[in-house]
Order: sequence, then C-alpha cells, then structure tokens
Amino acid sequence: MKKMDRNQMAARVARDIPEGAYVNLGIGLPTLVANHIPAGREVILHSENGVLGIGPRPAKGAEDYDLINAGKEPVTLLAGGAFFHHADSFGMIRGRHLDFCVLGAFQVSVSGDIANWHTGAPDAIPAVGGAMDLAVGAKKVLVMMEHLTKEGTSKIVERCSYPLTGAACVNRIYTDLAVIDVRADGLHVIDMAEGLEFDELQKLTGVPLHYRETAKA
Amino acid sequence: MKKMDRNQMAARVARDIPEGAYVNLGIGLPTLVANHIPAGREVILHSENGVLGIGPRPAKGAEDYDLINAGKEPVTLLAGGAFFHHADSFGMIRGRHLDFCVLGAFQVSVSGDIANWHTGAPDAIPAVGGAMDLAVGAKKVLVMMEHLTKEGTSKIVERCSYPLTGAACVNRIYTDLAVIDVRADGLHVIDMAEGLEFDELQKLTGVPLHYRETAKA
Amino acid sequence: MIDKFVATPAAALADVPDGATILLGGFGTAGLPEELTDALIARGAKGLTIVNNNAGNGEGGLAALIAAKCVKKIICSFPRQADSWHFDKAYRSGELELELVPQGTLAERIRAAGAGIGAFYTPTAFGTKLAEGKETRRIGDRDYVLEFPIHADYALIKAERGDRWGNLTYRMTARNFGPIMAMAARCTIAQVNETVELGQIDPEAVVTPGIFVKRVVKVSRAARKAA
Amino acid sequence: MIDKFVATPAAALADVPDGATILLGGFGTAGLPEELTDALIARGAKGLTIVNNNAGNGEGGLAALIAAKCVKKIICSFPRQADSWHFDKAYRSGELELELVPQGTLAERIRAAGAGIGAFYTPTAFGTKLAEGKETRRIGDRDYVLEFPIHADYALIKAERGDRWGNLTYRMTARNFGPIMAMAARCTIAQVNETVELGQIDPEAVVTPGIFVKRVVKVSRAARKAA
Repeated sequence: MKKMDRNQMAARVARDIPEGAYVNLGIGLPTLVANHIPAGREVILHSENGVLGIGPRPAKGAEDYDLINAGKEPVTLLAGGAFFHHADSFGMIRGRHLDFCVLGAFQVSVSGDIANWHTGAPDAIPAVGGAMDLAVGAKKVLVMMEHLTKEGTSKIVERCSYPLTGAACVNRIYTDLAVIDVRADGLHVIDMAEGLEFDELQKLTGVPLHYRETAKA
Repeated sequence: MKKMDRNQMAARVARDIPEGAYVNLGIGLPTLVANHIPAGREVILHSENGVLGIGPRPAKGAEDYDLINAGKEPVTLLAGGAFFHHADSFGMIRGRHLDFCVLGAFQVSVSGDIANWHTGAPDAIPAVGGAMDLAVGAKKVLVMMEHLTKEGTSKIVERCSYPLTGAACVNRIYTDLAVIDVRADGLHVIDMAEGLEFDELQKLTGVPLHYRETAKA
Repeated sequence: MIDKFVATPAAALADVPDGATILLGGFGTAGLPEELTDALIARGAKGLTIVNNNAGNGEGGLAALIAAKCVKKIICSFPRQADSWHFDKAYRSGELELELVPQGTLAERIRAAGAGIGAFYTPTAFGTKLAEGKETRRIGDRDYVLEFPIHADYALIKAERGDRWGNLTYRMTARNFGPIMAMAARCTIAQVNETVELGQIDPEAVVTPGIFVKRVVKVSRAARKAA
Repeated sequence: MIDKFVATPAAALADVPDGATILLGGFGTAGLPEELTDALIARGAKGLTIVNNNAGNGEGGLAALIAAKCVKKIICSFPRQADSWHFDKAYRSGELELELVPQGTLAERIRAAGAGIGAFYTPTAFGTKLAEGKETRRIGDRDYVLEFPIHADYALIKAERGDRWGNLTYRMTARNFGPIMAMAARCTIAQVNETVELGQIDPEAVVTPGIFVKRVVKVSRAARKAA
C-alpha cells in the first residue's frame, strides 16, 4: 500500500472542485489544493481577509505584503478579482455563498464534527481565526488531514476529544489513505490509496466504515 | 405678530447647524433648510438612499434620475461626496453617526414623542420610509412643522393621538411661531416669532411651556 | 470558462416559478431593473412576493407587475406615493397583502439574510405600531425590537457595469438596495448598462463581487432610450 | 472649512486616555497602522483594551504596545503565531486578559456597533467552547448564538488615500478591518499614504465615507521606508 503524499492529496481534492466554484482554502495543507486545479478550469479562490480571485504565488522579489492570504503569505490577484472588508468577507462565508471550504483538522467524528483549533492542553494559547465561521458557513466542508496521528491512532473518531470547531458540518474527508463521505447513516468510503484494501483501512480507522465497490469514484 | 414663513423657518433651523455637521433633511419642508445654510459654512447633507455630500438642485435640463434624494427629487453631488448602499446608509443613521436630522411632523409630545407617518385613519395607506430610523438614530432630532393644525389646534401635545414614529426622541421643535427645546423637565421656549408675546404663545399651545427672557437665543 | 452573461431578460428569468419571493432593486425608479421587471410580467409567474422599497410608480416597472396581477404580497417601506395608483387599488380591494417595514429595518433584514445572521435587535420602531407583537429587549440603556432576515428566491437588480464573473458596479444613487439584495437571494440576476472584460473593473471599486451574482444581462441605455 | 487633517500621529492621539478601548486595524501587518501604534506607545496611555485580529507580530506595532505594558486586555481571533512572543509572555504571566472571538463574529460585532444593532444571532461557534455561557436560539432549522456589539473609544486604522472630509480608500487586502472599525468608534483616526483634494476620490469608489472619520494623518510610504 502506498500512502498519498501531500501533493497527491491536494490533487485528489482539486479533482472534486468543479469549474465556477467559489472556494476557501484553509491555512497549511489545504493551501496546496490551489496548485492542482487543472489548467483551464476556472475556480475562484476566496480568502477571509477580504479577497476573491486569488492567483498564483508572486515571483520572488515581487511580494507585496498588502496582498496576502489568510495564512499571511503573499499572493497575487487574477483579473476579475475583488477586495472587500472583513464584515463583507464573513458575510460571504456565514451567508452560505462559498461552495467549498477545505480545512485541516485534528479530528473528525462520525457525525461530521470537526476539531481543528485547540488541542485542549491547559497551557496552550488558543487561536481560532476564521475556522468556526467556515465550518458553519460553506455549502460543503471538506477536510484534509492525515488519517493517523503520529502515534498511529485514527483521527476519524466516534466523538472528538479535542474542543470542537463546528458540529455536524463536515461533508467529506480526504486523508492520505482514503476519501470518505460523511452521511446521515455514517461514513462511506469513496476512494482509497493505491493498493489499500478496505479491510486494512477499516482496521486502521477507529470507527465503522461503509464501502461498496461500485461506489468507488 | 408675524408668523414665520417656510423660508424663515428654514433659515432659523439652518442657523443652528454648525460647520462640519452631518445632516439628513426629511422630505418636504425640511428640504428647504439646504437653501439657507450660510455660504462658506460646510455642512454635509445625507440622504438615506445612499449619498453623502448633496449639492444644490441641478439646472433645468441637467437632471439625472439616477442621482436623487429621499424625496426622489434630482440633486447634485459636491466634490467630496460618496455613494453607498442602503444597509450602509441606515448603518450611518441607526449607528448615531448623523449629527442632525430634520423631520416634519403631525404632532410632537411634551416628552419628545413624534408622530409623522400615519394619521391612523382606517382607510389610509400607511408609508413609513426612513422616518423611524432617523427618529431613533440621529444624535439630535429637530422637528419643523406649523405650530397649529388647519383647525387651529396645537400640534404640540401632551400625548400624540396619531401613531408614533419614535418615542422620546425629539430634541428641538421649530414652528412658524417659536423654537422650543424638549428637555427632561418639559418644553422650553428658545425663540419666538417677531412680535409674539409669550402669553399668547402659551395660549395657542396645548401644553405648559417654560420661558426665561435670558434664554432667548 | 465561467460565463454568467445571459442573452436576454426573458432567458434570465425563464425558471422563475409561481409563488417565488423576489427582491426587486430600486428606490423609486432609480435602480429599478425595468427590463427585468417587464420580462417577469411576460413570464407570467403569479402569486409572487415582492420586496422593494416602494410599491410601484405610474404605469411601468413594479406598478405594471401589480396591474398584471402577478403579486400576492409586497414587503416595502413606502407604498403610498402620488403615482402608486395600481398598488392603492389592489391593496384597497384586498387582493394584495402589505408588510410595512421601516426602511432601515428592511435594508438590514435583507443584509442579514445575505450575511447568515439569524436575527438582530434594532432600536428602530420600538414603541410604535410597527413593533406590535414583536419581541423586544433592553440592551444597555436602549430598547430594541427583534427582526428576522428576508431570504428570497431571486433578486432582480440594475447595475451599471458587469463582467462575466458577475462583478458589478452601480451608478450614483441607483446603487441603493442592489448590493444587499444581491447577497440575499438564491439566484441574483443583474441587468447592466455595459458589459466589460474581466479586469476592467478596478478590484478596489467592485461593489458587488461576482460570488453574489448568477446571471448578468446587458440592457444598454441606448436600447432602453429607443424603446 | 472642514479639515480633518492632523499634522502628526502624536497630535492625532493627544487625547487618548488611560483605560480606552481601541480598535486597531490590520490583519497581521497588512493594514496595521504602525506609526499610529508607535505614537500610542509614546503617548503612554495604560490599561488599554485592544481589539485586533491578532495579538502582535515580532517587535513592532501591537507587539511593541504589549511589550510596553500599555495593554490590559486583547479581544482577537488569532493570538497564537510563530512570532507572537510578546503576547505569549504577557498572557502566560497573567498580566494580559484575552477574549477569543471567532474572526467572523469579531467582524460582525464591530460592524454591529457601527450600525446601531443591539445584538445579533450568529450560527458561528454554536456547540463549541467559545459559545459556552452564551444565549442560544433555534431559528428555522439552525442554531444560533447571541452576540453583542464591540463599541470603542478610538479606532486607529491605515488607509491608502484620504481627503479633508475624511473619505478613505484602502490598498488591496490592507482594507480588512479598516472600514468596519471606522464605523464603530467614537473617534476614528486614519493614517494614510496619500492625501488628496476633495473630489479626487471617485464617489463610486469611496470605501469609508468621511462621516466615520474624525482625523486623518499622512504618513507617506516613502517616510516609512526611510524610517
């Protein structure tokens, strides 16, 4: 079995984002998705700090720190892009105007709860940013994360042990092992890493998974 | 005694509006105030349909019906003016950013209640527009109205008999007979029409007035 | 390629069903999407709920929609005008329901729908007939009325310039309700005086970003003047 | 003649008292009014409550204000960053109070203050630690949390261009919190890169109308680069 690397995961997410979609990519791993949107497919990227129509990274030396994404990295603007203020930006998010957001996560539960902002450690300094708004606001919430923690336990869980970012909001999970839909009747495996058998995936995952060969996307 | 005419009333209101004030002038009589702001005194006029910096009426033939005031009359825009949408415009009003609004009224009560949107007649078609927002929102609410109804009864009353536009919000009343402040302890006459004696004014007015010669503005 | 341009007002409105709730831009005639309104009449959808600041002027636009008996209910702030005879007649005959809303509350309820706000407290109308039966609450030293969003199926608005992504600018006070109505409907259709290439609208001056707009129809000022 | 121009950041901030609540623009360093922040440190006001998206980066700006022990409380969405050491230290020592607010709720609470809204229901944070102890309400098929406005004594923001009436435009994503903070404070002070004559800002492209702005200070980009 061959785990997907970060770029393979990003490419797998990108495959599911259709032309014309408005998409917010979270900080970190989700940002990679932008690099894998097929050429010629118009997808409009939103960043919560007040911009639609984000283009590729600027060339070295051409960075302008007045034009950044939510991760505070310099970006560029495509023709057709627009700037707006924070209340309008979060109006877009909370008002369900974004087709997709892609979030990283510590844990996702079988009912679609997501935990990605706080480990709950007593001395940790919490920081939430726009994650809670994105979790409740985007029409489809996609999570991108490694399947297992460094200790080898499943990040897909019966109930999140970390503080929640949002309840019952995740629609699909992309890991380095599988693509899994969160539905009312449980988790459905849509796709698996090359060479991975369902039984093995089930063994690695903390909670029951559904799988039909024909469901493979 | 000489009643003030409409232009004298407007000039009297204009006298009280200082340089730099942001002002909304209601439909009808209050609109006249704009013509009496002394030349060289910069006062910035707001209209609730999304404009700050209204200038004089356009010349005949130069009207553009995309540039109108709340009364749907064509206006012009001064250098320094700005357009914005309705939610922002009423944010300015409700958020207490306007220094003054000048409203017409059917009745004002001793406690500063104002009635100006509905006669309460059963077959009347009600229309409120922005009056209720202005009544609660402007820092100072000025009312401009004739002192007496056509039947000769006082429009300054103990309690409004018409449906209210706003409760306890009027700061000052300008009539064709007097200028009257609404204060916590009652109504205070600030100014009277030329030749009018306080006793006569009190007789014409439905409610007790306070008056000190030295208070004359 | 994303292309929100639609050839005609009729094509843009082809899926409007009976009973739809429609936000109709404009303050009086400024910003009223007249050609879209005409197309709505031609489409013949009935039982509509219309949200507009007014309730029609003269014979065109919203007044014509009322005269054509397409409207079941109007939500507005200022129906009564010198030339609102079609509304007056339908209202007095009882065939048209009216929900009267203070103008700022109307704007804020539309904005709330667009911004995902569930309800809000406004000081406007507290202690008046228009707050009767509504929840109130004292916050700090002021009294407030609880108001709920106005969600809609369609928004029909008039803008000045539009590109194929649906970015819009407006013209002077014709902007009025356009930007907030665009946010609050499932399907926003804008008629524009001019279509431009992507990038021809300054990204600092976009008033309605394309995310809020589904369809853009060019109805040039010249064509309108000729009509 | 109305003239909101003030010669220096120090003059613009001369009346800021101890204990003031200050909205500080910016998202990270984009839009952070660095020279106004420096002047605030120089002014020496203590016990401030600062509202910003973050809690300072590196050694300048808000981080320096914290290091100078001017700040009693921070209301923000994202304090923890790789270079937020001054905040981290003050927070861990217990000398700095933190109110953590989801970013969209932070923006909406500021906007509510500016727009005269008494409170609003947002779906954000429902069912999470950040909604603990807050009023909730089910509206339609969604659950909401009741949130209150953040009013402030001052807003310090950075804009691109300003005129003597206080009209402002911004530069790209440095716009972020500027326009809503300008609405929510009793006294809004903007530092601008460029001052222009009245009328040089297109009235269609004004982002913050002057009604929201009390003072405008020019701090040109060149001067800042040289510093």
